Amino acid sequence: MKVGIVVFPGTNRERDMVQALTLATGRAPKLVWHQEESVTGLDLVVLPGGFSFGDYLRSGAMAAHSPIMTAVRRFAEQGGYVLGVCNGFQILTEAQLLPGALLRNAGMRFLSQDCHLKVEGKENIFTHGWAKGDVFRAPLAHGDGNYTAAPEMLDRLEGEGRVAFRYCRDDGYIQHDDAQINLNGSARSIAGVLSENRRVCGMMPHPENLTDPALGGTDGMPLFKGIVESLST
Amino acid sequence: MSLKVDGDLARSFGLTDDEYGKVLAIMGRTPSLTELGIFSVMWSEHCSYKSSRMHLRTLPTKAPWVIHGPGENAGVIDIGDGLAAVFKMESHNHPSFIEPYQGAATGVGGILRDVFTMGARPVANLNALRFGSPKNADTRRVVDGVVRGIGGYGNCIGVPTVGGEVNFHPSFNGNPLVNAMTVGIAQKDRIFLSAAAGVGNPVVYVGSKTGRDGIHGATMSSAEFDEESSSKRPTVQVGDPFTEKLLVEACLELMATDAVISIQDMGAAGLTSSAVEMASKGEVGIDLDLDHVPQREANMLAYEMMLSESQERMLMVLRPDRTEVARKIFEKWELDFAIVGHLTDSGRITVRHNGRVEADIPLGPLADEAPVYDRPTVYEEPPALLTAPSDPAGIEGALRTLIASPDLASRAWIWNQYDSSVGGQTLKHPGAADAAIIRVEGTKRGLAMTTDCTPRYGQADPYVGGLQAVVEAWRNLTATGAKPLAMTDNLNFGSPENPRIMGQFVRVIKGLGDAGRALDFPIVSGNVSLYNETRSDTGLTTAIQPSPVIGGVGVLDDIATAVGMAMPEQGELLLIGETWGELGQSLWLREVCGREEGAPPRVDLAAEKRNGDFIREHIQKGVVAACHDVSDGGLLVAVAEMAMVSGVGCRLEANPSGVSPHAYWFGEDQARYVVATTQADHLLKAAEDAGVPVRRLGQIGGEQIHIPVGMQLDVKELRELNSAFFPDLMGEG
Amino acid sequence: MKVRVFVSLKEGVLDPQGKAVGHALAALGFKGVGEVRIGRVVDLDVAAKTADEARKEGEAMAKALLANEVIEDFHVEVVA
Amino acid sequence: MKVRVFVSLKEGVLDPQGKAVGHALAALGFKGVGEVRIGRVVDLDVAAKTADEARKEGEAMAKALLANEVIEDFHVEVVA
Ligand SMILES: Nc1ncnc2c1ncn2[C@@H]1O[C@H](COP(=O)(O)OP(=O)(O)O)[C@@H](O)[C@H]1O
Ligand SMILES: [Mg+2]
Repeated sequence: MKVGIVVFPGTNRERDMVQALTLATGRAPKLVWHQEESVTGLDLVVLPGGFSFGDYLRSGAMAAHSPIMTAVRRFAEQGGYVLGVCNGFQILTEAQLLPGALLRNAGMRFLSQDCHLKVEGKENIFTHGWAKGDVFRAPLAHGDGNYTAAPEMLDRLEGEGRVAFRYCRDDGYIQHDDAQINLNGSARSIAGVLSENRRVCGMMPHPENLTDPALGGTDGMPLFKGIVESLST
Repeated sequence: MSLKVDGDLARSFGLTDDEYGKVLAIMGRTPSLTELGIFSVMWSEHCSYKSSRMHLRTLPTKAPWVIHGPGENAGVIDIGDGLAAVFKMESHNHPSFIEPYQGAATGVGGILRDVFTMGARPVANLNALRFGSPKNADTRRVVDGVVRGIGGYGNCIGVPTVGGEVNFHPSFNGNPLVNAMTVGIAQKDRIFLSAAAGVGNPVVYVGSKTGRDGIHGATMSSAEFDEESSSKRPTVQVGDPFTEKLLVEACLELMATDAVISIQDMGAAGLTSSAVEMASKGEVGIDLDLDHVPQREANMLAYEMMLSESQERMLMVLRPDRTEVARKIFEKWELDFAIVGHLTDSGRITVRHNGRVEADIPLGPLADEAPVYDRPTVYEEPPALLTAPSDPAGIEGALRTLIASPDLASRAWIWNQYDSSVGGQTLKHPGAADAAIIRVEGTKRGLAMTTDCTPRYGQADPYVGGLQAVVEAWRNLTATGAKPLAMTDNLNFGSPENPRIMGQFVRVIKGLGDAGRALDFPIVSGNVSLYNETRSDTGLTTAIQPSPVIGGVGVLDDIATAVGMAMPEQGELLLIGETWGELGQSLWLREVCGREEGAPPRVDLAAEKRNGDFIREHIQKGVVAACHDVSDGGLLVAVAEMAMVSGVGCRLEANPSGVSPHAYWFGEDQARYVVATTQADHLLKAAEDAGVPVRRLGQIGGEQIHIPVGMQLDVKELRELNSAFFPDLMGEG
Repeated sequence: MKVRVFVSLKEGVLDPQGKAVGHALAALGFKGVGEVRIGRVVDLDVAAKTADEARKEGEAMAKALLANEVIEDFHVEVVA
Repeated sequence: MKVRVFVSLKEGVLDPQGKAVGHALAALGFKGVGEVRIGRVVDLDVAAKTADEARKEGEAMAKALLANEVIEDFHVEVVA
């Protein structure tokens, strides 16, 4: 399985992603510089976390317009798989490869802590490693993770099973207006969404930071294992 | 602009009449404005260490594992596997009061540059913070801005912030302390230094453009400057973490080639100090042509460019045949790159601008004749041991008060704003262990890091304050199983011109040195911040409590052996170390009785070493499940902290006879650790064999902390009490 | 020519920052602070000869980058 | 009444955001983009009866919270 991780100026979680993917696939992914113009030959493109272009203006806005994103868009249109985590999710919404937008966290502070996610997405490679309804722990670290979209779009996402993950308590309980559970205030507690063809996924938390048994747990591993399993069969 | 250079102007630039006399003697003529500016910043306390230098010389700085001690941009120690840890701490106190966000942010930016300048990739940040009283109306503004600023910079650049400390005390009203520490990892044989070499070699400027940021305060007070323009002129530097991130990546990419001969970040006094330091250390001359300096603003003067403290800039000397390779790398990262001069054999710094020589100073005298002061000292008699006060609150009442108090309340509100996991190597996040631990990428090794200081001890007895800061840092590293290797220090004091404060400084240094020597724990880098004082409306000056902050670094050969504070579900708690019940200067005395009195707890260096070595050995053997040193708040607070982290309670045994309950539970005697273990008998025996004082504390389990007579408190309730302070302070409760 | 682009959140999109500022102002004792909305102003030069061209250029920049039309509206003023 | 507070960085203060946006616009092919400066607009209601009072209230809010006068300038317009 060939994976490319796109690096923008200001991307800072590419090493974390390399580590997780190497553990999951047994081989090191390729780093793709933002000025490259093609992503051909890859099975999966990953947009990792960080502060691309400083996250100045709006998180992900400038990255969404860099040359590589033209290639990523073409790749997605042709049915390629794309995963965006944190800043990667922001970039995918700015590039309109995913619906909605990510506003400032409701509490107006950067949040860095563990959260719990409930797996909701259906029929896609990104939640394949879990069963629907599973709850897992993931670190989050962002200032702009407050997901928003027009109410019709939210209905549609829910109706089509395109909400991949929601914020929940460790026992799976979901409460949209509880800041202890839905930490950043996201609409309907949405932490991750899927594109119409379910081949593009964006999520705010960082499963890649919980993949190494030597560093506190492997709760995030099913994301990567699920992808590997789906794409190698 | 024409400013008349004379004694008055020199004074307004911060030079004394004597110092200005020396300048005249060195130059043999009246210096130009630019020359005067260069002398004044190079001879400032900040750059010349004129009040502290002779005392700093007495510190222990050597050990077989020390690769570079003080004198370089950061200290460098050998951590095995051909790797080195590179680290330093630095203050940004004053700027953080003026503009807390930018002050703290640029403090982080500055210390990061000190570390990656040496060829290390920064892998962790820590921050030691001291704020005014929570009751002071301004404290909220400062806390808010400082925490946002540290997070804003560190999170963006992608270096995890993994630890630190916070105190509140009225002596920091109007003068908070923001001490930032960065730890980096480099290949041991690829360390870059600042000494320039090779006459004719190009001097290259990279990074951001130069603006009029932060040109020294003296400029502002100078009446000759046009009122209007100076009011617009920013004294505050604005940080650009995005550019710094590019600068890190570009510098590390360049350093992987053979292009760099020497490199120096532009910190305080920007171009001046970097150029002067590189040239003097390399014993060469340097010629700068300011016309080539990338400029953000129009019509900048030589004086302004030489003194600007614009952020995110570096100066380097390159191999002439590699300048194009280097230029390409910086162009790729969209950073400015300019050849701004070359090295000469003149032994002088020559600065040209618009075809004119604006400064021409012999480097030898600029460095060698920099003032050094043996300032007068007055040593105050430390207070006597406190005669044990009676207990007004009971054990449970006191614990409730303490655990909710500003200096012991949960810091989660702070660390939850810092990305502590980026980089993918963090093993022990803030709050999880006495020291933060990150894995050294690609190895099994770990680095343990901590910052420590107890200013109230130093206020009462500076010598003990110095000792204690070191032993607490050493204990915190030890309590994770790490071997403490070396420290960096950040010495924050009031005015050295006050003999009482100079006395504090000298005594603290003696304490640091004695402790460092006894523990084989050398100081490899550091920073001195003096003049931390505020003047009240009534004209009274108050100095901060002397705060020698220690940043300790240790190494674990295998991170699998590391322990944290979280207790297992069952097992036993033991106390290592002797308890007399010293309540002088304790938090119990301050928070429960409202008194700041008595002598601080004694520090027994031999006991520290013996107990610590014992603990470390048994952590590494796997006999210890969790460990926490006893410090602020004493024994019961240490146990409560372990219980809160793990969400498990314990049944404690009563205090031993001979020590009254409150002195036993809240005394701050040093050299102690609380240990959780499932092999208590084995550990007890081993301690007895090793001559290490040990005591059974109680059984782990349940949902409460229970003491036979006097207390039964839910861990859940403790957590609530513990986590209220910060949200309340910030109005977010 | 100099152009100023105003970018603001669309009506109906929650403004977390505005909300926080509203709360903080009320806490400071300012009365009757209703809804607070926070927008961005981007001042820039464009290579245009006429005001009309400048406005068009500003609009193109807003569409391309300065505003996210999923959540934001913008308008352009030619300043000089 | 409705008041609009404009907040912008003081002249000479580095605007990292503006700098990055300037780069990005140039990369997108917009020519002649000079210095880009980014400011904030805060729209709010004030409990004031006259335009003069409203302006004063807006200024008080700017000083107290909306602008950081160490690095920012502001000006207030009464909108309605
Ligand atoms: N400013 C800060 N930034 C990040 N972490 C912090 C900060 N202040 C305190 N911490 C973390 O909170 C925990 C408790 O701090 P402290 O009470 O000083 O520990 P100790 O007394 O064991 O030295 C530690 O893990 C420390 O690293
Ligand atoms: Mg401590």
